[in-house]
Order: sequence, then structure tokens, then C-alpha cells
Amino acid sequence: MTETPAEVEVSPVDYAKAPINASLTAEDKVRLLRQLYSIRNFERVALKHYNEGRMGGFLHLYIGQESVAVGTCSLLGENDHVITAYRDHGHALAVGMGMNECMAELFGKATGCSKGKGGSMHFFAPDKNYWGGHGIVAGQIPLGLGLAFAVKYKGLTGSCLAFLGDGAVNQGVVYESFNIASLWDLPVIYIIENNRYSMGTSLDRSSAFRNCLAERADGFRIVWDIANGEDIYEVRAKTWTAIERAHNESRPTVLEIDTYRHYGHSVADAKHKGGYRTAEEIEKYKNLHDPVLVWRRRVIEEGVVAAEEADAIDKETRAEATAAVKFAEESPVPTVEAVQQDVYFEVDRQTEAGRTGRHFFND
Amino acid sequence: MTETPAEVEVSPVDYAKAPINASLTAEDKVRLLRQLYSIRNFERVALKHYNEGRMGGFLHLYIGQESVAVGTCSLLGENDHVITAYRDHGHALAVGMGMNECMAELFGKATGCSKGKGGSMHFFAPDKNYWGGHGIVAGQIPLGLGLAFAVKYKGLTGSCLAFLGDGAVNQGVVYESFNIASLWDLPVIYIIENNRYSMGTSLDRSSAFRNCLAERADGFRIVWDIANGEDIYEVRAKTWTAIERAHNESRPTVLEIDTYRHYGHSVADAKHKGGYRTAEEIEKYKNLHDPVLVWRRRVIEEGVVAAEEADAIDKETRAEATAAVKFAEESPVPTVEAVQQDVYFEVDRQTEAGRTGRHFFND
Amino acid sequence: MPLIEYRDALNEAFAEEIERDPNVFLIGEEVAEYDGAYKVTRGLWQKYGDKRLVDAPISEAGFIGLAVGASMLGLRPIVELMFWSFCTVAYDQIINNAGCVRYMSGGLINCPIVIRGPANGGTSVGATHSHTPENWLANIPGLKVVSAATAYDAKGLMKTAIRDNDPVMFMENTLLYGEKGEVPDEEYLIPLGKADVKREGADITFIGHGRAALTALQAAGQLAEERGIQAEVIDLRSIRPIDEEAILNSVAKTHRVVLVDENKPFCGVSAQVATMIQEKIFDELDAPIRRVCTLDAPAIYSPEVEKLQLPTVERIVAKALEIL
Amino acid sequence: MPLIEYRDALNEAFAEEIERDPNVFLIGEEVAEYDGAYKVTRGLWQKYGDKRLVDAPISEAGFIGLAVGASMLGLRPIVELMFWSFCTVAYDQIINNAGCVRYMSGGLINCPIVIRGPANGGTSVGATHSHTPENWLANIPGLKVVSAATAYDAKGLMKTAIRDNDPVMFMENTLLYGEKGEVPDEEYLIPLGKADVKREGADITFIGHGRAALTALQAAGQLAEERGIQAEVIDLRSIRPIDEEAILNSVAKTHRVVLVDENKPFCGVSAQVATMIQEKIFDELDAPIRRVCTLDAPAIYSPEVEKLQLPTVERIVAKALEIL
Ligand SMILES: Cc1ncc(C[n+]2csc(CCOP(=O)(O)OP(=O)(O)O)c2C)c(N)n1
Ligand SMILES: Cc1ncc(C[n+]2csc(CCOP(=O)(O)OP(=O)(O)O)c2C)c(N)n1
Ligand SMILES: [Mg+2]
Ligand SMILES: [Mg+2]
Repeated sequence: MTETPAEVEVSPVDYAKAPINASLTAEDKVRLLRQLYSIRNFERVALKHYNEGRMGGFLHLYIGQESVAVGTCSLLGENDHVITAYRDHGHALAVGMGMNECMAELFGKATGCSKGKGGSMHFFAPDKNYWGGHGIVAGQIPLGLGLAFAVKYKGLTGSCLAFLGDGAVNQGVVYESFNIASLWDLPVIYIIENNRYSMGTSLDRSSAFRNCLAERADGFRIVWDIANGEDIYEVRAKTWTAIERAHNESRPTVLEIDTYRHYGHSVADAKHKGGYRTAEEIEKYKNLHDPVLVWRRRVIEEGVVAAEEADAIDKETRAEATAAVKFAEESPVPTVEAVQQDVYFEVDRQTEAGRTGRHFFND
Repeated sequence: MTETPAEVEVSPVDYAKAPINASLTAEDKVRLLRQLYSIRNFERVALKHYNEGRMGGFLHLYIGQESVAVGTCSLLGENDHVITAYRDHGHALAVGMGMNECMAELFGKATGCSKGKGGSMHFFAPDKNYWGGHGIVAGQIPLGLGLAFAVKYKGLTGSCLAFLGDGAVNQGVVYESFNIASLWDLPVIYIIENNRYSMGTSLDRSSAFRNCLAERADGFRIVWDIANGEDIYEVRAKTWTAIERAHNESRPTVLEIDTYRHYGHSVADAKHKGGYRTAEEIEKYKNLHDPVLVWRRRVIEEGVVAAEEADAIDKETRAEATAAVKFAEESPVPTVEAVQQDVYFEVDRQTEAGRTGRHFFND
Repeated sequence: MPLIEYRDALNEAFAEEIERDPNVFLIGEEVAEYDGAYKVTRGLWQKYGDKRLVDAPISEAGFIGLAVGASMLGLRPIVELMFWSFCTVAYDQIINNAGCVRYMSGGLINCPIVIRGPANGGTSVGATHSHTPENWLANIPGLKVVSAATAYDAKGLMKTAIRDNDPVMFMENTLLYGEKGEVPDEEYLIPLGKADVKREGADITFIGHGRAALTALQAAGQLAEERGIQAEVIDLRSIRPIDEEAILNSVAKTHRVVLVDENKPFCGVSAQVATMIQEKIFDELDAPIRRVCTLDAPAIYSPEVEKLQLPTVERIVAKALEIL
Repeated sequence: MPLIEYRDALNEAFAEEIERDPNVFLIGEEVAEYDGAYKVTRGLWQKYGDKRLVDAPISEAGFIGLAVGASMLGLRPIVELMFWSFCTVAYDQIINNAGCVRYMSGGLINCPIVIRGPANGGTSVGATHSHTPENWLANIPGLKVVSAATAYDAKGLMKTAIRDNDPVMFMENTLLYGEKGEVPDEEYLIPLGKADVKREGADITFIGHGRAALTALQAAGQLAEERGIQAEVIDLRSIRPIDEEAILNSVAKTHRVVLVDENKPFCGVSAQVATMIQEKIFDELDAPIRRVCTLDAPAIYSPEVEKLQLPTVERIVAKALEIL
């Protein structure tokens, strides 16, 4: 197990001292480490099975970005909601979804979180305030706005974290949402996970901006900030500021978090190494900026956890992921009848409405 | 004929001295006055006939905003293009379309500029670099981007002025376009005609912004400016700066021009007076800021034209509009066969392609 | 029964449902302070205020997405599209988010939203403002599509749509907003999936939805008067779910069908109905099913001509006579 | 004849047309430096450079609108949608600007644009990525819609589409990109509006487009082998314009029809074809027209099950036997 080398750049501000971080117990910090490892190992195991042809469609790995989901989602209260795009395994596990239902979903099984209907891009857990998992780039952004709207409508103190990528910022709905959020004082926090590439296109080839993407919020009178995503303390501190703004002032925030994906856009991305980005760049991020290793080193340095304990957590989470594969494997495939279930609420419940008229049109 | 009272606010900068204005001949200035009166009188006459039920659909009057179209379009060269929304009579006449084909279009006649197929919202004159007239709010903005793209692709020095309203700025495509224009250095000039209302919604109820709408361009690294629309000199000076930027640097500009519509959103807008805006506000703009009167006063003061000459221009243009009504009245209605013409190029030309397969599906 | 305008029948439905359920709100452009571009929501903002009547910026994708998101959390938004034609700028939010989120979440999420507004040609507003998207939307499993022809239907169907737990796309008609019809004082609901036999007859069946059903009714009147032919007129009311039974029963009786449809013909709703009829009771058909659709071109502006572009009584009668 | 992949047949069409006409360029996400998400454009950027192969941001409405605008000024853009499913975020630009601008301008403006990309289910990418919008688009007078089933067809139809002066919506299929077929060295064009009889037969007619035509072909093979039934298989190739003559000729010969369609059934392309057949040669039909469509639900992810959601050989055979 390599530790992060010492030359990692240190932020001029020590966000560990921010109140929201100062109040973390040792247990809390270990829990964060466990979450990082959970995501990492869930995906490593998933990748292996994907490569064996056991899954369909795409697999967009979050490896390298884990600190963003873990840091932000560690702050969520009862009325704080989360919605994201297709690179959604990290957020799903960070909000507390189980590996079993997530892995089973990847395997397309009826026991999956979406009954095998959504796949990798469409994990959902409304009971955990987790609203997906969306495949259309930026399509989730107005939904996140709506969740925030509903929180406010109901008179609750809460928020919605709406995640999007650095490529997604070029979809028009993002700005329609910015305007409405600002105009109506909605408690939505847009989190741009800037991993510097949208598929094979670097940030500079996709977006015109002044200093950063988040600055686009300025013209809509929305407060914005940028954060170094490899530092969980910074992610938490800046996200917390945004959540407090949402809770106390019902105002939106745009927070851009710098991060990096170690793998390709999806597994089928031959050009991600040596094509649109150099092998050196990837190595640099893996060696110096791996958020799992950065946090691991930090909590070991803080004396919160011993290296062996950290190793054990790594192992345990890997075992959990392996067990999840077993669960998935042993789970049944959806029946063909299931294809036409979960289309209409009223039909599924066989309400009066669901029994009136013809809803489906095969034969 | 009331002259504009003396208390009209004077801009701190005298844009008359800007080179692009200093070079105007007396003839040029009279031509601008004539254009202002043309638009004003075309619409006054059209309104009368619309109210008599001689036209269908909507009639969105440009009265009060004439200086914007006249000022900006007076600067266009061979490869400069124009596209706008549904409030398009002013731009049409300003680029040199004739009253006959425009009036006939309003009357739904085959001699109309769009053969009676487009109506008030859809005036077109590609031979005059005028690409409409578009009814879907902001739908024309990517088209304008494409015109600028084509100019550049062809290696020409030119631009496209793409007009939109203060309500239209909340359509997402506007920002998709901003990003592409800036990223690819396209010679497009977005002109926001800010008349302070989108239908019955005031600027403050539709848009969140810092100081002005144009400032939203900043986050996309686009130069922006605002102009007082009642002053043709200012409109021309600032538009010219943008055109030069387009011609010389192939860079976009967002220019917000403050203006006001004297009438309702469309003719059927009972609430425009005393509803969403006060009668006093309207009166103020009509009396102090009417761009036709402002320019008239200015050119009379400059000694370029005598009051009687100006009155004559008013009369002549009104007579021209009345003659256009006669032309329209005497023109034929499209045939029912015409309904299915102008759908497909290949069918209209009866090319091989147009004669192969079934294109239409009635009976 | 009171005689009220179609628009006011809708207005009553909104008012009643807003009062009934605190989660119901209405959002759209100019729906609140301006009373609605077509005055369908008049008076509601004054009565129910900013929370229940929400004026939105011109950001259809933004506010429809907002409404879908809010519905996931249990609100019941009624979204007005000033014209249904403007769904094109919000298509992804409708098709993918309203239409698929329940499915993709394995049934964990509901989307009890109503999207409504006028969907018709015939008012000389040009091609981009005259789309009739009911066939596009009914193509999507997950969406429901409703079309109301009369004041009575508008109110009863709208109340049901609001209470329905699936996304309902509700088609109105600017040409009908001012039409008066009898609407009872007592509360009533009209189920989705039930067609309405607007006229009985044994000789031929006319099937349509929305204003086309009324045009068919006129044609039926003319046929009866001039030739003693009795046409049965079925108003689908609900396009998805569709009342197949009512359709088949009528065809089994008359054996002849003319479909009247303001959709463009290629893959219009009438294409689905024709396909269904011949699939299900081929042997009952004594003649080919004929269609009278909007003339197949973008909507022309010219007011006189556009009238002829929509299905007319004359075309319906002519088609009927072809197969009688 | 050389045997090449469907994707390379398209690639050749692009290269040839780019070389032939300086106004032709190709724009889309990842089409240039990345060689295309599905490698359909591989090598072209290296050969033709930034001007002719343009990588766009993820702004479909923006760059499709751009392409429409550029086409109005005489350029001939080929726009790649990474998935046709993403047309939903650009729907207004397609329907209203590409589809209506010629009409609304009274024929003054042309829009010689091709929009292309894969439009298919069957790859376990979920509901939002598996739309088959050919029926929505063919509903719009002003648009043309094409669907290619083989490498040969893909190249020949694409070249024609690029030269066509109207907006052509070109449907490809990710499941077919890797399929090899014979493509001649010499230049050839396939006209729009001409169907291809992919198999002759006198007992029953199968009609489909895109991959469904190939599934129908397989079913025909099985029927012939196992039962000696000879099915004629018509690949529409072009949906709008459609080759009505080819369809009617075949039905007049076989009197029995099964439509195979990867569209969702409600108002799918097959609904239009069925309607047309019964309208035009009702008396030639000896049995109801049957359809085999994608099972009517959003696309399920589960790979095994999704295979069964699309039209299968088994379902086609069963339907055929019902009416034989
Ligand atoms: C509307 C739409 N266009 C294109 C795509 C295809 N696509 C999926 S992900 C992606 C790149 C997105 O990049 P980014 O937003 O930076 O997120 P990241 O993948 O880096 O997490 C693209 C182009 C899509 N899913 N939806
Ligand atoms: C996509 C779309 N949404 C709504 C409308 C209806 N509509 C037409 S004009 C308009 C107001 C536009 O206001 P603004 O952009 O300020 O332009 P102005 O009318 O003031 O010139 C609205 C809401 C439309 N035509 N298209
Ligand atoms: Mg990215
Ligand atoms: Mg305005």
C-alpha cells in the first residue's frame, strides 16, 4: 500500500480547523475513510466483472473523485437531497445505499435498487433523499431545482445538492435553473465536479470562461466558490457554507470542485491514456492526488487511525463488494412481465384508474 | 406634432462625435429619420387594419423601439446578417424590405414576403441578409450563431446581429450559444432589446442579474456593453464597436439596449396599461423617450432637416403604408394547393428526388 | 346546469383541486398576475396567492423540470405551457424525466404532474405555434395523454388528471376556450380511459379527439339532415389510456369508420386507432378506414387558407360518402 | 466487393462528400479528435482537420441550431448526435428551425442539413438512451427520415442524404456499426423514397426498417426452412418519403402483412404503414395486419431481458403464423 508522497500541495487555508470539521469525532473520520474505500472497492470489483462481460451498457467509474461525494454527502440532514448524473455510484454509496442493491443493479437483477431497470447510470434511493442517477447530461439539474422548490414549498429547512460535470455546464437548462434558483431564492447547491474532461474533450476545448466555470453563476447573482476536491476538509467546509446559506437564507450556491477521474470516461475509452490526456498526468493524479490516499494519510497523521486499521477497512470493504457480487449473481433476472411493470403507478396498483382503458399497446 | 420636451436626459458622452457618427452625411441622417417614420407608420396603419379584423394571429408592435433596429441595421455591410424574434417588422423595414411585401404578409396574401405562410412573426428576406422573424422565444439565437459560423467558414469578413428580448435571455439556448461563440471566436453580436417587460412580466420578476442582463456574458468571456436605445448615435457607436470586434477579431459581443414598447406585448394585451405597468410610465416614455421624436428633434437641432421636411417624411411614409394596404388588399390569397408547397425543396423543384417516394400523407 | 366557458370550466377544476389539496399548485408563464395568456387562470392568483399560482420566466425546460422534481417529493404541480407547441424546448424534461423516472427507478418514484395548455392549429399563429403533440407524447409509455372537447369534459378530465398519480399531458384548444357548455354545480370526475359517445348512430363511426370530435359531430348532423345517414361520433377524450372497447363496439355496429384528427397524418393518433381497429376486428370492417387529418404541411399563416388546412365538415362528409 | 463494417461505410460516405463539396462539414460531440464515440468518424479529423470535423461542446440545441443557421447560408452540415435520443434537448431546433424554416419563409430558405446518429434500443443503456424517434420526426412535414440496415445501404443513403437539399434525419444503429457488408469500390447513391426488397416471397410480406428489417429477414429464413413459407421482406430504408408503391405491390401479391418495428407501438412507424395499406388496398388484405414492435415500456436495462423487449424472430414467426 503506497502512502501519498510528501510533496502533495497543501492548501494555504487549513480547512480542518473550520468548525464543521473541528467537530468531527475520530469515529466520524474513520467513517469517512470507510466510505472512500467502499466506493473505491465497489467500483474496482464492479470493473472486474464488467470486463468479464457480466454487465450491460456503460460503466462510468468514479474512482479518483470519491472525496467529493463522501465529503459533500457527509453533511446532509433530514431535508437535504441529492441528485446527480450517470457517474453515480459514489453518491449512491455516500448517501448510504447498500452495495448489494447497487451491485445487483449493475448485474441487471430484480433485486437491484431499480429492479434491474435503470442500470449503472440510474441508481435511486428516495428513502435516502437520493434521486438518481441520470443519463441525459444536465437533465437532472432542473429536477434538483424542483426538489429544492418542494423543500421550500413545504416550509422545511433543507436543500438539494445537484451535481453536474464540467462538460454538463454547457447545457442550457443549467442556466435556466440558475436564474430560477436565484430569482426565487431556492435552496439548491449546484456542485460542478470538474474533473477536467468531458469524455475526450478537455475543459479548454469545451468551455469558455474567465477564471473558472462557477464564475458563470455571478451573472445570475448567485454566490459561487471553488474547492480542491482532494481535501475532504475543504470540500466539507465549503459545502457546509453553501448548505448554511441554503438553510438560513434560502439562497443557491454554485460550488466548483476540482477533481480527477483515474479511469476513462466509461470503461470503453481507449483514448483516455495517451490520447486526450497523457499517461504522466494520470500518474501524477494517482500518485499525488488520490483522494483515498490523501485522506488515509491525513487521518493516520492525525492519529485517528493506524495504518493497519486503514488496511483492514480497505480489505473489509473489498470483501463487502465481493459479497455483493455473490448476492447479485444469486439474484433472479427480471421476468419479461416485469418489462411492463413500473411504467404507470395506477396500473401497478391496479387502481380504478389503472384498470380503465388500454394502457399498453402490444397486441 | 409635439416635439420632445427639453428635459430629456442627456447622455454624459456625446456619441454624435464617435467617428461612425461623425462621418454621417445630412442625407444619411435624413434617411435614418425616414426609416424611423416608415416603421412607425407601417405599424400604425397595420394596427388599424388588424383591429378591423383583417389579419390573423398576433401583431407584436415595435413602436417605441424603432431606433434600435434603425440604428443597428444602418451599419450593416455585405456580409453582415440579421436575425430576430417575432417582433420583427422594424428590423425587416430597417434592412430594406418593402412595405408592400410586408403588409401583404400581414394580410396573409400570396404576394407577402413569405407568401402568406409566415405572418407577422415570420418576415424573411435572405437577399437582404435578413433571416427572420422567429416565433419561438430565443429559438433564433443558435441560428444567428450559425450564420456567423458560416460567414467565418467561408472566409468572409462579416457578422450576425442576433436580436432577443429581455425575457428571452432565460432560454437555455442563449447560453449554449454564448459558450460556442466565445469558444470558437465567432463574429456574432447578441443584441438584447431590453424593453423591461416580457409580456406581463417585468424584468425583475423574470430575471436574476447583477447590474444588467448583458453582464451574464462575462462568465463566458464575452465583452458586453449597455446602450441607451433612444439615442441612435449611442446605438450606432456601440454597435459599431461590436461589429468592428466581429470583423477584426472575430469575437462576439453582447450588447444590451434599453428601450420601451409603447403598446402591449401584442395587440391583445389588455393589462399593458394600468395592469403590469402604469399609465404614467407609458406616458413618460411616449413623451420624453420616443425614439422617433428624439431623433427628429436632434436632426432639426443640427439643422440637417427642417420641421416641415420631417413632417413631410412622416406623411410620405404613412402614404406608403396606406398604399401597401391597397397592394395587400388587391393581392390574391394563397391557393389551397399552396398549403403543400414550400415544404420540400426537392418536391417544389420536381427533381428526381422530389418525384421519388411519397412525401405527403393526405389520402 | 350553468352554461360556462371551457376556460372557466378548467378554472373551476384548478380552484377546486387547489382548495382540496395543499400540494397542488399551478406554474407557468403569465399564469398568476396576468391571469394567463388565454385567461384560463383568471382570478386564481388573487384568490390563492403567490404560493399556489407561480409566474415563471420563459424557461420551459427549467420550470417543467422543476415541476417534475417537485412532484417526486410529493407536490402535485399543474404546469401551463402557454402553447403546447413550446414543449419542444422542454422535450427532454417531459419525455425522459416525467416519462421515464418511475420506470428507471424501478417504481420507487412517482411523478403526479399535469402539463397542460392549448395544442391546436387554426389560429393563424404559424407553424411553430400550431403543433399538436398528442401523438408524440402518447408514443411514450409512462405518459398519459388527454384531450378535452367541451367545457364539461375539460373540468371533469382535469380534476381526474390532477388526482392521477402518473404524468398527464392535457391538451386544450384556444379555439374552444370561449365555447360555452353545461357544467353541473356538483363535483364530478371523468375517468381517463373512457371515451364519450357524443352521438349515436348505426351507419358509420366517426372517431376523433378534441375539437376534431366537434367537427365530426357537425358532419354527422349534416349527413343526417341531408341524407338520413346516422353517424356515431366517438370522442376519445383520453388518448392514452384509450378506450378500445368503446371503439370496437361502435365499429362492430357500423362496420365503417372515418377518423377525424387535427394531428398531421404521418403517425398521427388516427394512424394508431386505424391500426388497432383493423388488428382487432378486421372482419367487422366493410370498407377501408378513412382518415381526415390536417393537410400535411406546416401550419400556414394565411387565415382563410388555414381554416381549410384543418379537418372540415366537407372533407369528413366526402370521406364518409366514399365508404358508405 | 470489399466487405466492410457499417461504420466504415458511413465513414467512406463522409470522406467522399467532404472531398467533393467544400461546404460539407461534420459537427458533433467527440467526432474529431476522439474519432467519434462509436468510431464512425475515425481518421477523418486527421485527414481533413478542424474545419471539416468540428468537436462541439455538450450543447445539442446550440450546435444543431448552429448547423441549421449555417445551412441557411449554403453550408451542408452533417450533425452527429452521439445518440439520437439526445434530440430531446434540441427538439425545438430540429422541429421548428430545420423543419419549418423553409415553409415559414415561403420557400426562400433551404436547410440542406443531415442529422445522424444511432437510434436504437438493445444495448442496455436504459430508457433515456434508447429512444427511436423516427416516428416523431417523420410526423413533421418538412423533415425527411432515413434508416439504414446494412453497410451498403448506409453508404449509399448517406451520400444521397448529404446531397439532398432538405433536412434529412438519418437513423443508424449501434448494434449494426460492427456488422460487415459488401460495399462496391465505385461510387453509388441510393435514392430516398425507394424501399429495398431484401427477400422475395409470395406468401406473406414483412415490412420493417433498420435493424428490424434484418430481424424480419431472419424470421423469413426460419419460416422458409422450417415450414416452406416464403416471406417477402421489405426494408423501407426511407421512412419519409416512403415507397408506397413497393409496399402495395408486395401486399397485392401476398395479401398478408406483418410489420416489424423497433419503435414503440403507439403511433409508431408501423402504425402509419398499417393505416396506409388498409386505406389503399383494403380488398387485397386476407387477414388483419399484424405488428411486432418493441414491448411497450421504457427500455429496460437488464441486458437479458432487453433482448426480449425488442422484436424477436420468435415473435415475428408467431405473428406470421397467426395470419397464415
Ligand atoms: C444530452 C446529452 N448529450 C450527450 C451525452 C453523452 N455524454 C455522456 S457523458 C458525456 C460527458 C460529460 O462530461 P462531464 O459533464 O464533464 O461529466 P464527467 O463524465 O466528467 O463526469 C457525454 C458527452 C448525454 N448523455 N446526454
Ligand atoms: C419558447 C417560448 N415560450 C413562450 C413563448 C410565448 N411568448 C412569446 S413572446 C413572450 C415574451 C418575450 O418577451 P421578451 O423576450 O422580453 O421580448 P419582447 O416581447 O419584449 O420583445 C412569450 C412568453 C414563445 N413564443 N416561445
Ligand atoms: Mg468531466
Ligand atoms: Mg421584453
